[in-house]
Amino acid sequence: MTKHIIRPYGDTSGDGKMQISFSLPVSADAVGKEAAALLLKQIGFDDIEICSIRDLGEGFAHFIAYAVTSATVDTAKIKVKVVDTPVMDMEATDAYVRENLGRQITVVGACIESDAHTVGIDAIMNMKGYNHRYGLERYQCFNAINLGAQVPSEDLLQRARAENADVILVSQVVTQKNIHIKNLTRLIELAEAEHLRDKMLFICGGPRISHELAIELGYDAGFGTGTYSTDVASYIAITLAAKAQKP
Amino acid sequence: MTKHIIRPYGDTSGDGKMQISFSLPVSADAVGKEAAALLLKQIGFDDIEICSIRDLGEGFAHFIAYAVTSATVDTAKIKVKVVDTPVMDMEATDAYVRENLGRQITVVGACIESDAHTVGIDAIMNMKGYNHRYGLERYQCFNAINLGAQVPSEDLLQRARAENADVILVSQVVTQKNIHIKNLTRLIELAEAEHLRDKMLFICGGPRISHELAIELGYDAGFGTGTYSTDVASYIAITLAAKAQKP
Amino acid sequence: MLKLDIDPGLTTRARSAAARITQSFTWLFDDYSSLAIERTVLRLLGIDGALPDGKPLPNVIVDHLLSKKALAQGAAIPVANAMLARNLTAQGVADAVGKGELDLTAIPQAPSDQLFAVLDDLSSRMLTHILAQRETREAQFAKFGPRRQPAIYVIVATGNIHEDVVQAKAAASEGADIIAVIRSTAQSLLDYVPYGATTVGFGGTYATQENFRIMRAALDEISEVERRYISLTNYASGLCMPEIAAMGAIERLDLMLNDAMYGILFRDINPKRTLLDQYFSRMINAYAGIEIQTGEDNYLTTSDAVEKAYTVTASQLLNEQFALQSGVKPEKMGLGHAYEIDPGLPNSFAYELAHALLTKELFPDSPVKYMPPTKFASGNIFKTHLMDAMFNFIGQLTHQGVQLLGMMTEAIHTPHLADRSLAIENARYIFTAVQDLDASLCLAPDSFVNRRANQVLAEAVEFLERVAGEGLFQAMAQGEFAEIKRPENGGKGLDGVFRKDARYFNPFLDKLKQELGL
Amino acid sequence: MLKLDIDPGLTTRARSAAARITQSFTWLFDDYSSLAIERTVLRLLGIDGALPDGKPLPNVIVDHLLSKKALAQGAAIPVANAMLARNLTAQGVADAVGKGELDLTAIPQAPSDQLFAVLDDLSSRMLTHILAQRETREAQFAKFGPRRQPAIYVIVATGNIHEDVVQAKAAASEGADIIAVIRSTAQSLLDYVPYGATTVGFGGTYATQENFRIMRAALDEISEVERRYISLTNYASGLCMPEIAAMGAIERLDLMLNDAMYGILFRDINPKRTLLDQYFSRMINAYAGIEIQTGEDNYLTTSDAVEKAYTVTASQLLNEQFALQSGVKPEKMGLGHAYEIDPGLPNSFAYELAHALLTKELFPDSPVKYMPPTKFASGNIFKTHLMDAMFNFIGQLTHQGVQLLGMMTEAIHTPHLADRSLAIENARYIFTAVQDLDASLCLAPDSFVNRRANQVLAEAVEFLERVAGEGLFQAMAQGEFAEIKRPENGGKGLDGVFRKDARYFNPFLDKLKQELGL
Ligand code: B12
Ligand code: B12
Ligand SMILES: Cc1ncc(COP(=O)(O)O)c(C=O)c1O
Ligand SMILES: Cc1ncc(COP(=O)(O)O)c(C=O)c1O
Repeated sequence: MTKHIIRPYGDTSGDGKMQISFSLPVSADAVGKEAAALLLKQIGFDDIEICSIRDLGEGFAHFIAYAVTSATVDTAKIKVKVVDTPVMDMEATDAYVRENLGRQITVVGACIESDAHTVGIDAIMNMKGYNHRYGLERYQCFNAINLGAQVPSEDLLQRARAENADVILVSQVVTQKNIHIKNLTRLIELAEAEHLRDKMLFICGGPRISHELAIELGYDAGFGTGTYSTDVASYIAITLAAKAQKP
Repeated sequence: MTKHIIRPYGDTSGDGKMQISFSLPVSADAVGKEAAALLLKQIGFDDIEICSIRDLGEGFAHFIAYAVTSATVDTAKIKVKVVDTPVMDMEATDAYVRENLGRQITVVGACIESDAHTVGIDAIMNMKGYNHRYGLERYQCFNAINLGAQVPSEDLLQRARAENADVILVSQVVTQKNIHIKNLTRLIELAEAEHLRDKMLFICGGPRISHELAIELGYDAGFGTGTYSTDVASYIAITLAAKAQKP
Repeated sequence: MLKLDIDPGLTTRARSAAARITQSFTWLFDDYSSLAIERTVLRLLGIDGALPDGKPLPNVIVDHLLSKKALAQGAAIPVANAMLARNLTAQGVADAVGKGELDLTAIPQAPSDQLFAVLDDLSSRMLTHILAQRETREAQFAKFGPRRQPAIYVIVATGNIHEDVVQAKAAASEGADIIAVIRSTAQSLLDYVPYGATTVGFGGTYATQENFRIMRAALDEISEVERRYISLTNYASGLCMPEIAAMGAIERLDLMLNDAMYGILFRDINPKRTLLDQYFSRMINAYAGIEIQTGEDNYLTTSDAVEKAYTVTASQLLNEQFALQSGVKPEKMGLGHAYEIDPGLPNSFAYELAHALLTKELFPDSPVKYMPPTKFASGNIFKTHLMDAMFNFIGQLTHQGVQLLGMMTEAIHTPHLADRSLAIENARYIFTAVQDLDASLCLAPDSFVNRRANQVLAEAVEFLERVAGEGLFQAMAQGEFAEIKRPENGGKGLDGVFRKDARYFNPFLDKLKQELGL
Repeated sequence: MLKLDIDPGLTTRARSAAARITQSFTWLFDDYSSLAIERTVLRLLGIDGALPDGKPLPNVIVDHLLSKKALAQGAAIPVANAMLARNLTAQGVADAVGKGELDLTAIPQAPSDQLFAVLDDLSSRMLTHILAQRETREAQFAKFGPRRQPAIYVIVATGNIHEDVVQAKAAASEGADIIAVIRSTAQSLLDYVPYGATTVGFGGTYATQENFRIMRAALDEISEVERRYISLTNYASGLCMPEIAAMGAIERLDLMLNDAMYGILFRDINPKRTLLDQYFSRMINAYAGIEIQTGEDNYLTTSDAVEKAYTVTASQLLNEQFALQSGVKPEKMGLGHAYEIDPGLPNSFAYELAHALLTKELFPDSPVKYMPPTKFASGNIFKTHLMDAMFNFIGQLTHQGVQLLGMMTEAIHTPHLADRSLAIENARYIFTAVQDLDASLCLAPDSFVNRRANQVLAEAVEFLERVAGEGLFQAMAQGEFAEIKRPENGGKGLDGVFRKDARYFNPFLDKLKQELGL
């Protein structure tokens, strides 16, 4: 076992301890407990300790367990796609764009389809910003148009075309039944059908979005929980400047 | 899939949702998150959502996740060994012993080896009892001798022999590094060596003891969390009476 | 006992400013109606069902009249007229219109007394039914005893009404007093009420009459088992506010989310449409004995809970005054507020204690609705569980009316069965632990808590007086509420507002006003 | 501010009964010594190490003297005598005895003034070292600022001191102020202190000097990083109480579990042995500036926390009086109590508030040690996490001195890295949320909380006065404490108590008494 191979840690190096909880349609008694233990065994856990059984009513019971996994991860093999452009503050980004692009960047943003959670996209775009970082509206180098909540994909694309936008920002917060995947996929398909895909940067964000997922869905970049306007602004500035360089 | 095949339940029948948390020796960032996701994937989980990453210091991170398992359990195949003698209250047990055995039962109990947790065995044996059930000392049909904490196995067996005991009660609460298994096994081995094993009922108890485990370790019965004196007393009375019947 | 020392002058000024604001809408309430109100009248006359394409018959009829420019007299008279002419039930008329076999405007008008007689009969029957539902509810409470305070309120949100039933019954058996069936994403914006049972919804099931019926039946069953009357609630606010209120009255919902301004501010529904619809919908709630609940928590999901605490107070006062205009009694006003303070803020508990006491003391007779932390709920379920415990602590300590339990998975997914169970366990543990703590405590003289409460009230007074000066529509247009601009003639649903003509008749509006003493 | 209205008459009676009880042991303290005390003297003279079979050299020498019936004069003089005769260091003498090359009783006795000179020199050097450690600690606190109140105290208990170091540093970086290295199961009952670093222990590592050193070094390192002095604690009580106290003084532990009666009641150690050992061990603690901590929580692990609340108060008062006899200042008395009330009991929080306030107000200058729920901690980690939050709430609200954080896995295993981290997160969240809440509150007149506190105190007074009447040993023999009978001449270690003869000399006892003004 090399140093790269890691396992979960409870209180002894590589002990493989994990905490698990779940419900089963069983009674809250010795039989239910055995069912819970068997399930964990079948998943591959060892040293299974079912430490709590709670009756949930209606024939269900809830189990809390600790168990040991023999699974390992080789950290040397981990490759994550992350947005790797350096992060600049507002002034630096404005200066960078002035120097390297020499014009304003038009950004059209929206929370699309049935999703009404605007707090995330507002945090990125609105004047006020989030956690002491102003939003794109306050940047001199950005012309930021925030369409708000529940914008049909068609409307977003239409407006982006009308504004001759450089960038589209899409937010998706509701993820139940993978609705965000469906909505984001549909937007890209529409954009391709309308030949807009290559004319603009497509960026998505939301608590369950990662850069990796975004790339997979055909976007240029994706931003998750804890993103600041500065992350997005820097990415856009640097990426567009690079594109402008090599036509 | 028949009705016997069950899976964990979040909010849709058989959705397989489980909650998991664990620590890894990784950084609390995108790379660490990917390591956590890979670990869960390798265990066999799908639809992995790492919803919290916390820096633990010293190069460790803690992850909280929800994920889906495809593992199932066939409830028709579950067989648990449980103590299945009916439970009688104190008066009924006393009457039962008077009628079916016609003599007092001598019980010697202890919390053995390094274990000093007497609350459990006291709950079963002491006059006062536990949760409105008197302990064995209060039963007319029992001669209950509680040796208390940290009793060497040798001393327990010696006393049991001296008292001509019918039953030995052993408590084990500390389970770190499976010390309870070691202690309980050693007691049984000593008893066998001293030809005491078949002369008495051997009963163990503690929060991580199940009837199943007890049988496996060579005991007659085992009692876990939430046991009352009534459970143990009834079991002893009925089992000894049955033994007395067929000599 | 924890008791604020509130400047009584401030309270009087606050209420009178709120009353000035809400009483300036008689022109709207007296002279206008809306598509939703007319659809409600049709439903109350007994019309239900939908076309094969899903369009509900109440919409079909109202749209039919609208297209014939015959709606200004209301929907009741044309339907009664057709009933008389064709010897049909109201449903029969609707079916015929639905099939395109009947043009309501093509039938000669029967004499007024005959029309009124038909409508009087139908409306009496419906009001009798609603009254019976109200009496059933009251009988149940009399039989099993009143609701605990704070009541334990939990949501079910699987998207499948049958799965919801399982979860609701389990919750009831663990101690829940009120079950809220969460509505499918953004139903507010639908200008119709879907028909039938929902089995695939996003973030909830639709508010439909069938869903109401299924869940009420399940809860009646479990109420008997638990020997506790389990209440049911759903959402009215939105483009169908009065329709859903009527459905709730018919199916014996016990509480109803019904905020006078939520649709305007948080769903961009036209201000006139919303105020008009809430006026009528709340009369129905009032008559049915349904407890209304308001949505002040929504202010704090976008704004800071400390900085904008006064917007909650101001909205509560406005909701109160609007509710009084519709005949809702204080005992049935579940005015809202929420524990949305940043958990990292020093003394967050003391701030929240001040806010919670203020709400409770401003509305001492109301079953105040207290919402849990959501904004600062993170994927760290252990931390969120603790925040919910602090919320439960304040709820019991300050005797809130309804405790909308927080879920430790708030930031992750709509609640799993176990999440809800753990939330109930959390509430029951804390409620029991601090059961009578209030009796042992009092506020220190010149305490931070007292100063803070008075400060929030003073800010609310200042705000309400400014709005009273400008007028509510003007203030909304300028973004004074929830930091969003809502112009008087903007937003969805304005084209569904129309001026009544002289022949206009709504049997329910008249009867309800009379019954409610308005 | 929450302030009890305690009957001052009761407080006076309580303290005077406790003083009467503890002051009746001068015969024991003046005329007796124990094996553990003599081993301590040897350690303080600079003797350390163990034989290949693990038997520590201090034990070897004391047993050697005992077997030669030469212990009544104490261990110091024979060693000094051998040093003079053979021109050896104290360690040299010990090594020689260990190898069986030296019989201490076979050497002619040197003149007293020479012996006293050697011992005066050695003891001065050791006391200077201990003083220097004390000054280092004080300098660190002066540099980084004082400990937060309540201080965040967490345990590490992996059984491997090196793994413990990782966990301790992680805890410190998350906000822990005090690290307790849990002792291997029942070390109390060992009549020697194991030697060297522990890497395989059950339920903890042994309290050894090497373990102390390893952990102190690690914490000194992290203190610099965190710019906060991180304190270290371990357990003294048991058959080696004074030895471990000495090791702690030498290695700069900052606190030390040291209960006057724990060994008797909870480990069946002989009463005389225990009282004697605690008398000397606490002098060492006092001189080293080490904060002692007492084990009143142990009463509540077996008895009911409401019914037997008074036993905690009574024990605190006895521990206080014993500590004063050894020169411990109130500012260094971490008297114990615990949140062990059944979470199902209505108003558990109010009961606990009364108990916590009582402790704090009886000992206003003491860094009271507050223990978390353990007895009712179950395998339901979510529930236990909430109970710990209520405990943290009371800790901050009533300004306890040291908060021994509860772990959500209390009923399952010794804490994992993540458990401890979540416990610290819990404490920090709650401490911040209710930071100054106390300033906003006061107790209502004739509150339950006040009545309850007075009741507990009255029960403690009654109990202490009865014990004062009977005598402590008599009362213990009768099972008045912790419901366990402990006869005066029963229990472990009685044979390690001996009567000093006229020649007896213990350089440290004399010097400490002088330094501490006893
Ligand atoms: C506030 C809130 C609401 C408010 C929204 C107000 C508003 N104007 O946005 C209201 C009350 C209206 C609401 C309603 C509903 N909500 Co809601 N809501 C929340 C809540 C509490 C907080 C969300 C939030 O504001 N987070 C703060 C922001 C700053 O974080 P963020 O969105 O992640 O954004 C950051 C990043 O993700 C990123 N980002 C986000 N978007 C973008 C876009 C781009 C381009 C970039 C670069 C970055 C980026 O940057 C942001 C800043 O760092 C969450 C629970 C929670 N604590 O997370 C539930 C939650 C999101 N809601 C939920 C649900 C189900 C609903 C409803 C459907 C419930 C119902 N049936 O009534 C409705 C319907 C809403 C709809 N149609 O979409 C669920 C979603 C479940 C799921 N995983 O699918 C949640 C998780 C609650 C729950 N447990 O049930 N909600
Ligand atoms: C009280 C307590 C103590 C007290 C014990 C007092 C006493 N006289 O018993 C004191 C303070 C002394 C103590 C000390 C220690 N403890 Co302790 N202690 C606990 C605690 C809080 C409660 C145990 C208890 O009393 N439960 C209540 C009784 C009624 O339940 P029970 O034991 O399960 O018994 C029931 C059943 O199991 C069954 N049963 C039990 N025995 C028997 C026997 C028979 C024959 C039958 C039929 C039934 C039966 O019936 C009983 C009634 O229903 C637990 C944590 C917890 N909440 O569980 C930790 C715990 C057991 N202790 C623990 C540890 C590590 C220690 C120490 C080693 C720590 C240390 N290094 O100092 C020491 C050393 C003790 C030793 N040598 O064994 C760990 C054990 C970890 C593990 N899984 O191995 C625990 C889990 C805490 C933790 N998370 O670290 N402890
Ligand atoms: C007052 C009120 N009505 C209705 C709703 C929900 O309805 P919708 O999501 O359809 O707007 C909410 C949700 O928070 C609310 O607060
Ligand atoms: C005062 C005191 N000393 C010592 C100990 C632990 O030592 P041992 O387990 O070796 O008895 C405890 C444990 O709770 C204690 O409270």
